[in-house]
Amino acid sequence: MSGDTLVLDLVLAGLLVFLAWRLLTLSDLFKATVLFIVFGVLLSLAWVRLNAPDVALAEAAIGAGVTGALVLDALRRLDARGPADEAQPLRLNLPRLVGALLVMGLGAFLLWSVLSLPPGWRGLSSETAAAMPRSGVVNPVTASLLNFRGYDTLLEIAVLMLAVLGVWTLNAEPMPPAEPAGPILDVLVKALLPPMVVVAGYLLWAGGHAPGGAFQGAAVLAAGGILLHLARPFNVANRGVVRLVIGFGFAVFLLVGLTLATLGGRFLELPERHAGILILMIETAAMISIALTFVVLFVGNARDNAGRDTS
Amino acid sequence: MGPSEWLSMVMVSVGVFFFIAGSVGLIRLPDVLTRLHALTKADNVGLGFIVLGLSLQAGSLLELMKLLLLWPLALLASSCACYLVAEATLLQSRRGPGARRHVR
Amino acid sequence: MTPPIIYASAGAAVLCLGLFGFLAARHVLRRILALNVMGSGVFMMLVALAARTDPPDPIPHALVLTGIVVAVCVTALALALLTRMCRDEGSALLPEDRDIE
Amino acid sequence: MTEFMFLMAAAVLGSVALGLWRVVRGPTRADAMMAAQLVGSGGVAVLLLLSHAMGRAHLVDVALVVVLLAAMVSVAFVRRLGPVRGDDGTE
Repeated sequence: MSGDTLVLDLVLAGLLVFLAWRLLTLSDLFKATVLFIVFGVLLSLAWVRLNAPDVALAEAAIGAGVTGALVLDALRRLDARGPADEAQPLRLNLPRLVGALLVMGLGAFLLWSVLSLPPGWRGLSSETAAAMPRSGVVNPVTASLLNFRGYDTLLEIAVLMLAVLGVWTLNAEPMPPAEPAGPILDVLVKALLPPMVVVAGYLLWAGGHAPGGAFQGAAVLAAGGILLHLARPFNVANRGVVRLVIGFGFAVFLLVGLTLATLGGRFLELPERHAGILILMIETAAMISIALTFVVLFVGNARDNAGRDTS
Repeated sequence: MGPSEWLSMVMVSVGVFFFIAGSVGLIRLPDVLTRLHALTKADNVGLGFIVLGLSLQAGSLLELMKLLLLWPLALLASSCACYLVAEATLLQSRRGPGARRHVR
Repeated sequence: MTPPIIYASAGAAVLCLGLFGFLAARHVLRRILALNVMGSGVFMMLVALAARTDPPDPIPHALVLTGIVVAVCVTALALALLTRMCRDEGSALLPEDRDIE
Repeated sequence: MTEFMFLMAAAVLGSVALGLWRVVRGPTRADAMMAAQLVGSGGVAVLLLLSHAMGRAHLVDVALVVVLLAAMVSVAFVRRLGPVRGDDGTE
C-alpha cells in the first residue's frame, strides 16, 4: 500500500470523526441534520475503500437517503412548535464529565483490542468460500443474506413490518398542507422517476453476481416514492391493499421456508439445484414490500390532507 | 503511457481544479445566490471533465454507457436543486428579514 | 498503518462520540442522531476488521447490511414517538430533562 | 496513473471538506441546503475516481445511486425546510 492511497484514507477517516463530533455539538439541530446526511454519504465512500460495495450501496441509499429524509421531515414537524435547537448541547457538568471519562476508557479499550488482534485471522471467509458453489449465486453477501443467514433476513423483514405497525399506531404525523409543486420540481420528478425504477430493477438483478440486492433496490425505489410524495403529497392509508403488499415479502419468504420443510428439507435450507431461482423470487417479493414499507415510514398514517388531527 | 492516458489525466486534473474553484467560491462569495451559482456551475463542469477523462479509460461498453448516463442525470438533478434552493431564498427574502417562518 | 487499522480506529472514535452524545444530549432528536452515529461506529469497526484479508470476509458485510436496515426502522419509530410526544406534551425533551436548565 | 487517481480523489474530498466550512458557518439555511449538492457531486466524483483507481467497475453503480438519492434529499430540504409558499400572498 503506497503513501498516496493512505492520504485519501486519512482525510476520509478524519473527516468522519470530525463530522460525528460537530453534529453532536452544534447548537442548531438543522445544521446537525445536514451534517448527519453528509456523514452518511462519506461513510459510503469509506465502505468503498474497505472493499464493501454492497454496504456502500445500502449506506448511500438507506443510511444517507431514506434516514436523511425521515429526519428532515421530523425536524419540520418539531419546528412548528418552537425553535428546534439548544443553546449548549453538550456542556460539561459533573455527571457528563464522569460519562465522558467512562466513554474514553471504552474507546481506549476498543483501540487496544483492534491493535492487538492477530494479523493472520481470516474470520469466516474460508468457510463462506467453501459453501459458495452450493448457494445458487456468485455474490457472497447475497448468498449470506438469503441463504446462509436466512433466519436473520426473514426476521429483519418482520422488524420492518413491526416498524410500520408502530408508526401507524402512533399516528403522529398529520400531513402538512399540500403546497403546489412548481414546474421545475415537476420536471425533476418526471425525469428522475424512470431512472430510479430502472436502477432499482438493475440492482435487484445484479445482486446475484455483483454488488446490489433487494434492500438496495428497495431503497432506491422508495426514494422515488418519497420524491413523488414531496412533490405531490399522496396518501398511503392503513388499508387492506397496502397491508397486503407490505406483508407480501415476508409471506413469500416464510412460504418458501415452510414448503421446503414439508418437502423433507429443513426450514429455509435452500436446495442446491433451485437456490438461484428461489433467491431471486424471495428478493423480488421482498423488494416490493420493503420499498412500500420505507415510503409508509416516511408518509405516516395521514388520512386527511388539511393537516387536521386524524386520531 | 499512451496519449489517451495523458489526455484523461489532463481532463481529470481540470475537473478537480473546477471542484476546488467551486469550494473556494462557496467560501469567498458574499451572498447565497452567488454562492449557489459558483457551487452548481463549477461542480457540474468539474464532474463533466472527470466523467470525460474516465470514459476514455472505460473497460467495457456497459461501463461507458453508465458513465455517460451519469453526467446528464447529475446535471439535471443539481440544476433543478439549485433552482429550488434559489426560489426558496427569494421567497424568504421577499417576506422581509424579520419575518418568522411559520408552518401551519 | 493500513486502511483497516485507520478505519477501525476512526470507527472506535465515532462509536464513543455517539455513545457520549446519546447519554449526554437532552434534545431527543439529537439523541436519535447520536444513536445512529454510534451504530455507524460499530459498523465501521466490523467492516474494517473484515477488510484485513483479500477478498474480505463477507459475513460482517451481511451483518452490517442487516444492521443498516434495522437502524432505519428504529429511527423511523423513534422519530414517530418523538413527534407524538411533542404533539401531546409540547416539548422535545424527555420529562426528567425538562426542569433542568 | 493509479496513484494519480487516488491523489485526485483525495483532492476532491478535500474540496468537499472546504465547502463544509460554509455549511457549518451558515448564515442562512440555504447555505446548509447546498450541502446535499456539494456532497452529491463531490461524492460521485470521488467514487468515479476510486472506481478507476481500485479497478472496480461496479463502483459506478454506487455513484448512480448517490446521484439519485442526493437529488431526492435536495428536494426534501426545500420542500420540508424551505419557506411555505403562499404565506405572503405573492404566490
